[in-house]
Amino acid sequence: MKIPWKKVQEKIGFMIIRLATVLVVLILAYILYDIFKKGLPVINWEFITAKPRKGMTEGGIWPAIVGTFWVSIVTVIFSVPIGMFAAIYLNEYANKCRIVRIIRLAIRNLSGVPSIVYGLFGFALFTLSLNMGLSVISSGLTLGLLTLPWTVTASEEALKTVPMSYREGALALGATKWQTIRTNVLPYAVPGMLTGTILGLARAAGETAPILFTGVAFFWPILPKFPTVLFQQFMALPYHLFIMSTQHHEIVKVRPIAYGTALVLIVLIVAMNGLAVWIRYRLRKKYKRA
Amino acid sequence: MAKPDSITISIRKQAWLQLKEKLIEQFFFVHGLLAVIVLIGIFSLLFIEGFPALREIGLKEFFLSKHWDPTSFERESYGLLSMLVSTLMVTLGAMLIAVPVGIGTAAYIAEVANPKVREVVKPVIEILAGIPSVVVGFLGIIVMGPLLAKLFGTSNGLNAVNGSILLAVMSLPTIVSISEDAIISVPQDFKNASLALGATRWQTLIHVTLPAAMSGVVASVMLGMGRAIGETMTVLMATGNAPAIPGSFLDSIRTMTATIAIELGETVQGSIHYRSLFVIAFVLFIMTFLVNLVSDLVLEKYQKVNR
Amino acid sequence: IQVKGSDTLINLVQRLAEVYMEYHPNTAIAVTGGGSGVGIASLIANRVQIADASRPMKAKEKTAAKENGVVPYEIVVGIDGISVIVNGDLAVNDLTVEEIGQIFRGNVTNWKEVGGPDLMISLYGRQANSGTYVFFQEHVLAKKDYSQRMKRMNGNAQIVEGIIADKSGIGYVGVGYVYDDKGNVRDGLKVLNVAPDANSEPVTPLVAENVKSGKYPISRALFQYINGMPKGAVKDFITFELGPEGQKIVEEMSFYPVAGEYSENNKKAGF
Amino acid sequence: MSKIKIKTLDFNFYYGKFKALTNINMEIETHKVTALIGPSGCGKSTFLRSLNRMNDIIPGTHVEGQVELDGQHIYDKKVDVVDLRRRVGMVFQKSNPFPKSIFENVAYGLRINGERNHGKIAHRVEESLIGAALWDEVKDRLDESAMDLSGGQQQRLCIARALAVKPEVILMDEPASALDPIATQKIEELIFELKKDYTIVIVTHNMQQAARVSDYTAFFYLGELIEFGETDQIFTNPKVKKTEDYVTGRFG
Amino acid sequence: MSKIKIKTLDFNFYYGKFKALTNINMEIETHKVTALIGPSGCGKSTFLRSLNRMNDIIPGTHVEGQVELDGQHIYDKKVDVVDLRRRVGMVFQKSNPFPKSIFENVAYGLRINGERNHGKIAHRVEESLIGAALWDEVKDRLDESAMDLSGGQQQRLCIARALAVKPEVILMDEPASALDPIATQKIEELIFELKKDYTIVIVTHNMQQAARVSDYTAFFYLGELIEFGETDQIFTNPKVKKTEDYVTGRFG
Ligand SMILES: Nc1ncnc2c1ncn2[C@@H]1O[C@H](COP(=O)(O)OP(=O)(O)OP(=O)(O)O)[C@@H](O)[C@H]1O
Ligand SMILES: Nc1ncnc2c1ncn2[C@@H]1O[C@H](COP(=O)(O)OP(=O)(O)OP(=O)(O)O)[C@@H](O)[C@H]1O
Ligand SMILES: [Mg+2]
Ligand SMILES: [Mg+2]
Repeated sequence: MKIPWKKVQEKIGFMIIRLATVLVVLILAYILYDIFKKGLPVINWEFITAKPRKGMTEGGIWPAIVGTFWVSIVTVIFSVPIGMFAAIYLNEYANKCRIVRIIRLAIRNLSGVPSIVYGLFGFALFTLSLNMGLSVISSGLTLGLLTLPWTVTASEEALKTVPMSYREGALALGATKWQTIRTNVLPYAVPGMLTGTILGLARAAGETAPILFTGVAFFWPILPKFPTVLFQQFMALPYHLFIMSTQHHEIVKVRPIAYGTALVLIVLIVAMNGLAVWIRYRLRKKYKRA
Repeated sequence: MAKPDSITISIRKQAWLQLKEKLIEQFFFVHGLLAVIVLIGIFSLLFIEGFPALREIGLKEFFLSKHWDPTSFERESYGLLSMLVSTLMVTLGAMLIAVPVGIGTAAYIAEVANPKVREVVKPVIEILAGIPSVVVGFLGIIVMGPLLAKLFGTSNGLNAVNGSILLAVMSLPTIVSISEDAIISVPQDFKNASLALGATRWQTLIHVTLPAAMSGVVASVMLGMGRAIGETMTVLMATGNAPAIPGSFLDSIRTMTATIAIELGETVQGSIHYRSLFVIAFVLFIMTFLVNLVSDLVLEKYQKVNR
Repeated sequence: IQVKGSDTLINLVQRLAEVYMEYHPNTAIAVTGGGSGVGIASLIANRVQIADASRPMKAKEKTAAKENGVVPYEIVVGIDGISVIVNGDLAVNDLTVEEIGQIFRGNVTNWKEVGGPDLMISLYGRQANSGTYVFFQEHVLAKKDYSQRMKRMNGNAQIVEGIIADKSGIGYVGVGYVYDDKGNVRDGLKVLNVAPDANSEPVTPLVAENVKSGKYPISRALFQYINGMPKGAVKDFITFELGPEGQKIVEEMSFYPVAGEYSENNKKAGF
Repeated sequence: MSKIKIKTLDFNFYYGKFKALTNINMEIETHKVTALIGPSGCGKSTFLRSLNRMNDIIPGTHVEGQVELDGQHIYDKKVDVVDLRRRVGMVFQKSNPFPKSIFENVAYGLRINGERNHGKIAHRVEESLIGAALWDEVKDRLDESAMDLSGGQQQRLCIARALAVKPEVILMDEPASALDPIATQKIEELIFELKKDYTIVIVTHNMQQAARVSDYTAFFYLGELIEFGETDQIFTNPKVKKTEDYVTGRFG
Repeated sequence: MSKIKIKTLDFNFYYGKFKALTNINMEIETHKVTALIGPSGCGKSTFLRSLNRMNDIIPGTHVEGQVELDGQHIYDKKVDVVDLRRRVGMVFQKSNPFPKSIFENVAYGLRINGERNHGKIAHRVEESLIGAALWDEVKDRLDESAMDLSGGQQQRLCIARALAVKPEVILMDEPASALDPIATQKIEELIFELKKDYTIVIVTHNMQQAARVSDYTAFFYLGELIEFGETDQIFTNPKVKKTEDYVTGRFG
């Protein structure tokens, strides 16, 4: 029997898949490296806190940061409670009847619908039919719909990590279902739900297609107070990057600004991801002890 | 110990409690139902808005004509074919890159890498998943484009290869993470049995672990593909957007998603052009729906086998 | 005030709005691009107050506006020469309008057919929502369709970038896009001289007089449309645009100030 | 003969189409320990969980026949399951303290039943921990997490938690199977104490344990109750051949 | 006395810092069945898996001392683990057929060892299935999925799979614990047959089973080998008090 060949084959095979992994890591490393290298010199206090000036060739990106912030807030307020409630229904109440299977199917399919289609839907529904116009609200709700399936799935995952024995223990003591959920399931699931929510939100904050027709503006440096801000157009970081790299009058001149915007956007999103991963890591440790 | 002094609850309070439980359940149920409503909402809205255009243009012209030129002075034409081909082409290209790399990576971190490497690589991949599509598109324009132009000696790098590479980057995280889950959840029993028979770890991976994880892996590929089909900004920015049927991967292409993004703003609400974009969205919706459905069925089968 | 429309005007209008808002901090002006078609469509749907357009409204659009009860008034804020650009290394300097038309329709596919080197032509243009796209189609392609092989870029600047990198490329952009920040034509870029027909002298759009006098064959007015006679803040803003300071910005952005018959046109809208 | 606490009448249990229990007729006496034995999968746990309707939470199950608690049909529509479970407490195979403090674990059942008075709660927590023979070991660290206790202590904590709501019956599903011999012995002693106040039903895989702690033993096989009687008799003089084979270790 | 197949010398095993086996000295005879018994967690499985170095795949483990197979130190650097595992086969507690056809399950070991000749493979598959007393039950459906077999058949299939690569020793970790009595009996009969050609080491929780099938018995407790000897002697006349307590069911 050709034992050496088996070994050689193993070596080669492992090398190939190791290379694949290295490639994936390198891609990310390169993206981060490039953006940090060219974006970092641009970043300063003014870049973060000032409005764009001189035909957006100077100044900062503050309005875009604020716009992204408000849209995200609307997204969260819309999608988190609904997503959580739906997840509670699916994981705690539903049994295997047909309607539940339909709901699950719907959620899984919603998560696969292209974001541009959400954009079109949001435009037709919120902007036009519901007369919300081009506004933070329209965009936020559109993104809310987009994130809804992620929130549901993430919340359900979180609920699933709560051991069945906690529920059984409480039920066996004469707790009602809702009491069990409220006192002995949710407290342990909420951090996990938070993790999923933050991950979803981070993705939403980087989306461009859904806000394209529902409210984002090329230039809108005005920062009105809450709640007026919700009903007006806005600038957003991903869209700002888009115009800086394709639409602007002098793309080469504003390339540093584009890099700076990309950096801010990435840092924002990576930070949110990092936060989520950190929460999950702490959670795992806690459950490991349990 | 004393005889149990039961905590007594009055009958009325009990009835109220039971009613409250029912109401709470209904409350959650309604929220669950919302997902279905949204899905049906999207479906019917796309259909209702798009249908009149389809009737006007005719199915045959819409799906088989190669010309898309809704603002033409000569003859407005609404032919989906070139965009359909473009979309399928970048998606295919992306999968050619992402599938081997993705599955290889998943196998490596699940089966070969030591746990410390996995602890590093998994979050890295999650971060990759979080990078917004505009950023990827941005780098596609200024880094990948010139690079490809030099590499292939073409006049510019805004073409299907560029789009494919970027979409591969975008769908890698999905493929890696779901495949990895599938591979790692192959029962250790199978692997043990194989190793105990004198198989090397590589043989075990190829002949036992991957086949056992196959449906999960296939599902991950389908989901990655769904993402690639639906991706908008990246392709809009980096593929050149020429609406001709591409002759090769070095041609510029324009996908269905990019077409919607480009043209929706200029259309007059209710016009054929406006409605035809809803038809495109409807076709996209159906495509991703089917892809998801398939991956769903595959995943379901896989869960059954692994039980 | 919400302004939406042409990408040719967007940087100009953004700049105008920026300066205007410095004087009038209480007026908020949102500027969004998307293309002339986008702006006009939004005006028709009554979603914006001002629509930027680098082409006049089409008859179809006027009908749609009427149906919606919108009465568009037309204002010209500047004049633009559309320059036809090629890579700086390409040995072609002059073309006739007819030749350019053939190239963009895809009938001429090699530079040697118009007296250049043996090189396949690669086309750069805008997307259909762009006013430049439509204007160019009307005046250069004689309303015929563009070649389906033309790359539809997202913005003028992207075309410039593409041409600089592409030895065989040809594209069209507003004159404003060909300069670097020192006011010179950008490195690696060549602006073609264009002749109206085979018998005339080719002229360059880089000389202001050529454009203003109409000697350069591909020039156009930059429009803004509003619903009804302008009043209030909108009127104030447009007055600013057409005033000396506004027109100075127009020039700074490498367009040409309003003159001649176009000023007459503006009077109809009350300026 | 003392009083009957629980009685089953031609009781059948189904997981979907699968019949896990067939025609069980059994009487469980007040203040006695009844052990359920039988090979794996024979339905011991299923039977146990039928007695406080914990099986209700598994989708697709249904029952036929009746279970009576103090003469009341517990599968009647009128019966409040929540109240039933309070009266019939349960201790699981794998100890499952909540990730709360020791005190809160025991207090949990009181709180959900609406008890607010802190003094009363504290009193009952102490009482229950004493009852579960855990008080001395934990009295100085009631605020620490229950997760930090040893396996045996956790299991006794779960017993204390069950005692706190003053159940009448306590069901135990292999309460000591995951524990070491010393912890097991403690639990067995505790069961002996508890039967003075409570009716106890216990599932065990360990024949010796059944013999040591129980008054009555029921032998299940493939979902049927093969033999039921006093523990002594079952182990020394079984009437059915199958029972004999099982208790002497000839199979299983 | 017959020949020694496996011999351990002051063997220690560590999971990280935790010492799971302490100073094991034991000799396993050729063509005999050796049973390992002891309470849960005492290290039976760990010991068994040390014999074909299956523990190597658990990160953080290490060994001290030696294990000899036919006089060769198996923990030597020079030793090819892959080959060792081919020589020392293993059958697991939970039957684990691959999700492939019955035929492919048995053929697997041959294929990975580079056998391509279909005739040879088919022949060896038949031989192995006969050896595992499964041939008659499956000969007409070799192409069906192994997952459709019953638990007992699956376990015999796993034995057949192990036989196919012609190992010298077969390790079995509670091979019948998940099976019903009839399937268990079949496996026990099979072990009796197999020992003519193979050396067998079996872990079992079931004392009666150990007594029935084995020639030698080793009693482990807390990682130590407490007593080792002929099965008869261990069960009827143990020398150590602990062993006696355990085999008579006084603890565990
Ligand atoms: N949730 C379930 N769904 C379907 N079948 C089940 C379920 N739980 C148990 N069963 C089946 O019911 C039968 C009885 O199971 P049960 O858990 O009551 O056995 P047991 O006697 O407690 O076994 P063990 O000693 O292993 O705990 C078994 O055949 C089992 O497979
Ligand atoms: N992977 C592991 N990592 C750390 N400790 C382990 C691991 N596997 C087993 N142990 C520990 O080693 C000791 C011996 O375990 P082993 O599985 O050998 O026991 P066993 O006698 O086979 O028990 P059982 O009868 O329950 O199968 C136990 O204390 C166990 O907790
Ligand atoms: Mg059980
Ligand atoms: Mg073991």
